[in-house]
Amino acid sequence: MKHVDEYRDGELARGIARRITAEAQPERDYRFMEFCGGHTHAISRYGVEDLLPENIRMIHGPGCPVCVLPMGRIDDAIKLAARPEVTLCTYADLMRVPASGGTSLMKAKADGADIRMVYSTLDAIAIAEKEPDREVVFFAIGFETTTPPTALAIRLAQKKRLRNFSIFCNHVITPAAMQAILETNEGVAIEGFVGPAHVSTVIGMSPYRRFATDYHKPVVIAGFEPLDVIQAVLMLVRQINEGRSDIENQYRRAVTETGNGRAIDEMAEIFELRESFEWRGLGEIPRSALRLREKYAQFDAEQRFGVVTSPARDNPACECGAILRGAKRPQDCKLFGTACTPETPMGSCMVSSEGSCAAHWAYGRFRQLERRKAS
Amino acid sequence: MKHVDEYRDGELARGIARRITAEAQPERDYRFMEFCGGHTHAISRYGVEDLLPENIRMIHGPGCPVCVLPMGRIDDAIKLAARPEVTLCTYADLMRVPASGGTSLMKAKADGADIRMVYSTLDAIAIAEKEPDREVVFFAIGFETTTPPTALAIRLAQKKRLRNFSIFCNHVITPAAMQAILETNEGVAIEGFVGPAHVSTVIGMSPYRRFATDYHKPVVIAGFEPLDVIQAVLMLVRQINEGRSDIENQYRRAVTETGNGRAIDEMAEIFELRESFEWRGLGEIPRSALRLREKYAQFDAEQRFGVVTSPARDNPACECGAILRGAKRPQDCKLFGTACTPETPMGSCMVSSEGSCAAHWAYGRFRQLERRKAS
Amino acid sequence: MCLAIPARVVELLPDEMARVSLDGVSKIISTALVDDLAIGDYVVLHVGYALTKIDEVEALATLELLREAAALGAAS
Amino acid sequence: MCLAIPARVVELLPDEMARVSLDGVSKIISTALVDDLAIGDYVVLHVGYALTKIDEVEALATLELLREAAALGAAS
Amino acid sequence: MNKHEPMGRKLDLRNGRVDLSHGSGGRAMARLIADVFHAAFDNDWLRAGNDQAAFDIAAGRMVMTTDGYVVSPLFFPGGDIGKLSVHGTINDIAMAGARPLHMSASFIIEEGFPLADLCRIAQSMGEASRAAGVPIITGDTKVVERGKADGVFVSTACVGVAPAGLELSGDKARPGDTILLSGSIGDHGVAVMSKRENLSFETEVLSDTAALHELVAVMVEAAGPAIRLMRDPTRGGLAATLNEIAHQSKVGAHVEESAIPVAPQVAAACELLGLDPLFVANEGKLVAVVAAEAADSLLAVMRAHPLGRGSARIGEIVADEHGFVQMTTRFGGGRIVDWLSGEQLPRIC
Amino acid sequence: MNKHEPMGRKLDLRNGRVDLSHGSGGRAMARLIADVFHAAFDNDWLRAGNDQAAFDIAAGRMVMTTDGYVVSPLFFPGGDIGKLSVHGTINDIAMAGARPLHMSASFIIEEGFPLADLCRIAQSMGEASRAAGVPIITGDTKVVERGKADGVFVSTACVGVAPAGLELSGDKARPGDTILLSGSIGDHGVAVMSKRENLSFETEVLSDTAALHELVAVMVEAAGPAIRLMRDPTRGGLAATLNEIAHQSKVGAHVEESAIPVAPQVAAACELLGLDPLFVANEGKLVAVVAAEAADSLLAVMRAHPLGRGSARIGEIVADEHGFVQMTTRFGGGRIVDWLSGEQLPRIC
Ligand code: SF4
Ligand code: SF4
Ligand SMILES: [Mg+2]
Ligand SMILES: [Mg+2]
Ligand SMILES: [Mg+2]
Ligand SMILES: [Mg+2]
Ligand SMILES: [Mg+2]
Ligand SMILES: [Mg+2]
Ligand SMILES: [Mg+2]
Ligand SMILES: [Mg+2]
Ligand SMILES: [Mg+2]
Ligand SMILES: [Mg+2]
Repeated sequence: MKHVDEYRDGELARGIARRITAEAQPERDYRFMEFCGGHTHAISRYGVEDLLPENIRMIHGPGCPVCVLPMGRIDDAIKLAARPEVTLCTYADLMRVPASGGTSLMKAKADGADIRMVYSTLDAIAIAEKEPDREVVFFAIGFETTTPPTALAIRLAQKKRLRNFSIFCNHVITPAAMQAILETNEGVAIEGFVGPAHVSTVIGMSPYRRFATDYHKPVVIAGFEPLDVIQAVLMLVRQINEGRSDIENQYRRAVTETGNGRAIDEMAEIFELRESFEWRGLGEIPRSALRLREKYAQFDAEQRFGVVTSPARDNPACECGAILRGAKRPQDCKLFGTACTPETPMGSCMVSSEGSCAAHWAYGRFRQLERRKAS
Repeated sequence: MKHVDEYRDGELARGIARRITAEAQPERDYRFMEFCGGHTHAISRYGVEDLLPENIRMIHGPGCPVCVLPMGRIDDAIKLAARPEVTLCTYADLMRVPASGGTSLMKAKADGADIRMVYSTLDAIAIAEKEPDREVVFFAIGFETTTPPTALAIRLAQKKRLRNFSIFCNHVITPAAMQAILETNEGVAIEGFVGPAHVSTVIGMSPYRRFATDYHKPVVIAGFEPLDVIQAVLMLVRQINEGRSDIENQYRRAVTETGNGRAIDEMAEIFELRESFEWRGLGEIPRSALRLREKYAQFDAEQRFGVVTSPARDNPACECGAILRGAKRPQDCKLFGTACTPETPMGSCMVSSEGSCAAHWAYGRFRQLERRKAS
Repeated sequence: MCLAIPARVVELLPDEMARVSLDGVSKIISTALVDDLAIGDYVVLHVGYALTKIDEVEALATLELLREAAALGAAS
Repeated sequence: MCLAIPARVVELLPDEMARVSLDGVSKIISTALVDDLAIGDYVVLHVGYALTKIDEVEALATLELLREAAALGAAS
Repeated sequence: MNKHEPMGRKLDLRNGRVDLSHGSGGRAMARLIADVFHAAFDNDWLRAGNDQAAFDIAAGRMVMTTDGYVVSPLFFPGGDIGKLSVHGTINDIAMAGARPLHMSASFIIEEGFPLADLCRIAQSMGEASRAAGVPIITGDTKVVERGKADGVFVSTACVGVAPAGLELSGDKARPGDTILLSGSIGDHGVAVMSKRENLSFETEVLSDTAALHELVAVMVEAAGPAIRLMRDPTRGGLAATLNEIAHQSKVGAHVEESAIPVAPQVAAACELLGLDPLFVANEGKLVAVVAAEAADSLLAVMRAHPLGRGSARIGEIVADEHGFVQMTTRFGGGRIVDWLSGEQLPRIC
Repeated sequence: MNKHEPMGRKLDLRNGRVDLSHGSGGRAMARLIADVFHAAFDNDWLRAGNDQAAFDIAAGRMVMTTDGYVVSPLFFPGGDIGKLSVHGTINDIAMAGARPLHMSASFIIEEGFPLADLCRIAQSMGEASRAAGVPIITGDTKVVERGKADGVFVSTACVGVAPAGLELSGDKARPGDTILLSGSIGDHGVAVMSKRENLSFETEVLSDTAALHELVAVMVEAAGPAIRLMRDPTRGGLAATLNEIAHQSKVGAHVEESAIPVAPQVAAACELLGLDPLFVANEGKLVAVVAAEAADSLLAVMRAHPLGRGSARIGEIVADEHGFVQMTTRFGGGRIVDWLSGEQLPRIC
């Protein structure tokens, strides 16, 4: 696969890793957060950490939209799906996320709710067209990458005059979350970010400027292939060593300074900022999420069905929150691997393949054991 | 079973049969029509003909509501069922009746129409209550026996304010059909009737008077057990021998002179006579069927869905018509047992267990063979 | 279609319903078409509705007639 | 959630749709978010939509940087 | 962390439901199989966890059969789909005069099916299989989306061994042979129908579901090759079985209605629904066609067995080029007993 | 009139549909079975029309298995549910090192299912069974109402005989053993998924569905008891199979990603859908765990067989109290290969 295989070359990776080892100052530690779950997944799946020197520590960030969605919103979606007239369409990623009372969309489906897994918003539109008697609600979640496809679906529904299509909007804003992390002083200090890949194809580089200027943190936007990540780490090490804090772009093949203007315009047309929105682990973050503009109210499932989100408490023993803030690691959670496994997740981080706990479960456990043996 | 087993006693039957043989004049034939399919069924199932002397010939009448329903009305029901919003409820008897183009309710169901078999109109009402989004249409057919339960269902739907229940009315009138048979001069002359059992529990004896007065035909109302039939035959033989043509009542335990007044009132409240209605085999018969009164129009599927019955042609080789008039017997049909079997019926008489062809297929074929061998 | 069967009323229920029994098989039916039902009565049951009561006296009379005719037949 | 993959445009279709191919696997996607697509272009494909075009020149430059860094690493 | 222990967290067998993950081939499926099926069937073959099971056999004649079970409702008076799926398949082996050895079970489960019901069914199967001495040694589980099945479907297969020299087959009936029936007919079908929502009536009739191989064993021992064939009158009832025999053997049959046992409540329920008990399904009865001279002694042997107490001689095989099954009615007349057609029976097996 | 001829009028196999009468136990059912299944499977056991079938066997070790098939769609590139139901069950017999002898087939059909599709499936089964030399000797047919199934479900069972002294089992893997794989992975699952309405993509990937018993026969001949166990990586893919082995044998495994063959189109489709080929189903591949010293020669034997041309040594069994399956990635890092969990795969078998 062109533009893929080139960035999975282990030979090159080992070369760059040696370069990192050579350039990293042995007397100090480097702590970088990869914001995106996509990076977390790549690091785990390809065993990138095995190549990096011991003094470079990757901190998994909250960049997994499934993980940061508060439980109350999953409860809302289940309530919507339970309405007899509603067909809830969702990306498969959300099916197993724990909701209140031990339920989930998967279990609600088994209980009889009409829940369909879709690959694209286009599939949800097709269902609404084909089944005019059903109220088709699309469970919209995701960062700026996933928001434009939702915006276009609403445009399409409008064009097709669909009266039975709406979205339950949970789209959130990446830079707002990065800022929230920097303003939390708990846990490990982060010295730099591996910046979002596909989010940045949409929003470009400029929204990250303030992290360099206001917080003096270097950001290197990087692709989701393992070589992209390793190269970004090298670039971060160099910025730290040189005392710089710039916004750099490793993912030049897909990300430009200004992003995708058309996508930005589409989002701006349909959505507006919410005053505030709750993120799992990060709490309420002002101006961090989107809702439909008033003129698109007919497509807004929250208005259409009078959704009122009730506060919902995560399992108190689940450390997802601290993990999402970078303050703890999966292995610090008492439930990890015992009560909490991918089959019986207690928190969202064990569900999404981009979640830190799931990644550690699926790819990383033996590493911890080996270290334990070695020590 | 009390009131059942007593009337299935073969000993008694043989005694009465001997009495019939003794009383029947050997030099002449007696030709009686049992009007009802219920009688036809009893005669076949219990082998009553084996007991009767050769010169008493039972002619199967048109008293099977399934058999006399013209094909166009089955087509109508299939069209109703094919409407996506409609759930058609029907007595199971109708499922395999051939409709135009080789189809049937059974095949329409297999093709995806929402057709449910019910035991009672009460079941259809329950479905309408439970599934308010469906247009529940009850395929109402039957003689005066089956009409009061339909009338009561409409009363109940009204009381429950059901807006999604209607009936496709095909109820027909027994005496009108008996009269039509007497006015057809084709085929075998009928000398007397074994008169309807359960129809008469509702309408009583008086509607048959004109057959005695105007047509000079004896009628003996009889129950549906084999001894009832045999006794009625004896009573008919006696009337013939004595030159009488009276309306007699063998089924006194359930039939009174005036019938069931409450049931008659219920029917009169809901239904009115159609000017004319088509009967399979008998053609258009004036004032022979019922429709809903205007004040119950909301429960009338014909009005609600604009049913317009198209003329439909039975298979031209099918002799159902002549058989229903008593002019031919199943074994006179070229299709009997070859193209036409209960699995692949060509006419309605092969479908209903009260149909002459089905009865002959299921119970009578060997008798014909034995006669053939004997001759 | 006119299939009907005698069943004994074993319990009167609200809304003109009743429980009937047929040799130990019991079923709830509508009695809205029949007046003055009592427990122990036999009714003619058709598509879930009682059509009429069975008259025990007439039933015995009919059986008597049947037996007479049969006896005559046996004698003949 | 942000899973996306480079795919080559092999056919432009009406209504801002296109057929893309990924090593012989082909799929119809929406190109409504991307201007001026031509056959042969690579796009980043996400949940059925092209998010952006891939810049071949920048891709080559990135690979060059990677090779340089790796070569330096090998030398170190 | 998992050190070769049973996988994942225990299932909520009381309130949980089957979901799609239980059919995905992952840890959730392994757990379902272990907690529900291995627990209920309880044998080492299953616990070995292989996709097949092995057993030693002697040389001889082996018999194999399968049946699918789709009965609705799943639980009915006197049994459930689980018990039925063990008995019905054992019986098809037994009808060859063979001794059933081992069974397999394949489950197709609808998403949302209550785990408690699945356990009840599995336990019922386990009991039936232990009681019959025929272990369920291998199986398979699939889960389909809600609305793509009806709770649960079970397909079982069974192998057994036939005694040397005994080759029962549907084509072996000869004119003059006697037809024996092991007991009253219609119980199973009536028990199932009594619980159908749209028929609902109340009766004390229980399904006759039973494994007949032990009855068969004593019959084979007593009469051996004088038995031409045996068949269990399941779907389509006694009428279908007699017609199948007539069709396969190119003969006719003649039976006496008064000789065919029907329980009063079964007869009553049939009157109520307009059904003929001859067409109603049985799950613990057999029809045997046997040389006339062996009939009396075989009947005595059958009656001495608990599952054959109600056995009766119901008629005989006759020559008939048309293959008619004729019956002398209790009333004294004659009729044909045809295959079932028309009546819309609920799913009874 | 019917003089022992086939029953009733011919079915309209072109335009007809299955209706409830075809499952009622009457003449319509007999006709369906004769015209569709007997015609397609074409053997005397079935034509005998009994509820079971008999065959002679020698003394030895017998193996039995069953599987249910619920794949959607029913027809997919390279195969259909019929072929799958023959191959998949034969393969479970073959994985014991055994020779498959006879099969049974149980059909659960949804009212309204086109007869033409049923014939196509039956004929495909007949071809597969003849090609494999494993006749389908007994069967069963049920029809359920529309909306109570998904077209057709098939459950097959198979019996076979294992060579004396060979007892393959999932618990026999030992540290140091070599893991062999008979070819590329993921083809079947990708072929099926490519036809799912909500995923629809186009590829030339065909299902690898195949009966592996002949490949197994040459392997057993060549390596005999040096083979510890074999397993076909179906649902849950290679990942599930390796984890099952680790779990049953209480060992760990280590595999090399670069040694595991994946066709480029399969890899591409997986990238597109965010799947890992390790979790995608196969229907014509096997994993063999074999004593290290026999691995080279066995690999050569496998590669010489048409169904094993793509065979590869993919890793080895290691001691591991946690039962981890570890993998060195093509990239050079290490990871765990866990059971599938989470991804919502369509029904693939
Ligand atoms: S292991 Fe489970 S419970 Fe613990 S933090 Fe992760 S998701 Fe939460
Ligand atoms: S046998 Fe068939 S075709 Fe002939 S009259 Fe009877 S129903 Fe009609
Ligand atoms: Mg809903
Ligand atoms: Mg409809
Ligand atoms: Mg069988
Ligand atoms: Mg059976
Ligand atoms: Mg059987
Ligand atoms: Mg299996
Ligand atoms: Mg198996
Ligand atoms: Mg298999
Ligand atoms: Mg297998
Ligand atoms: Mg069977």
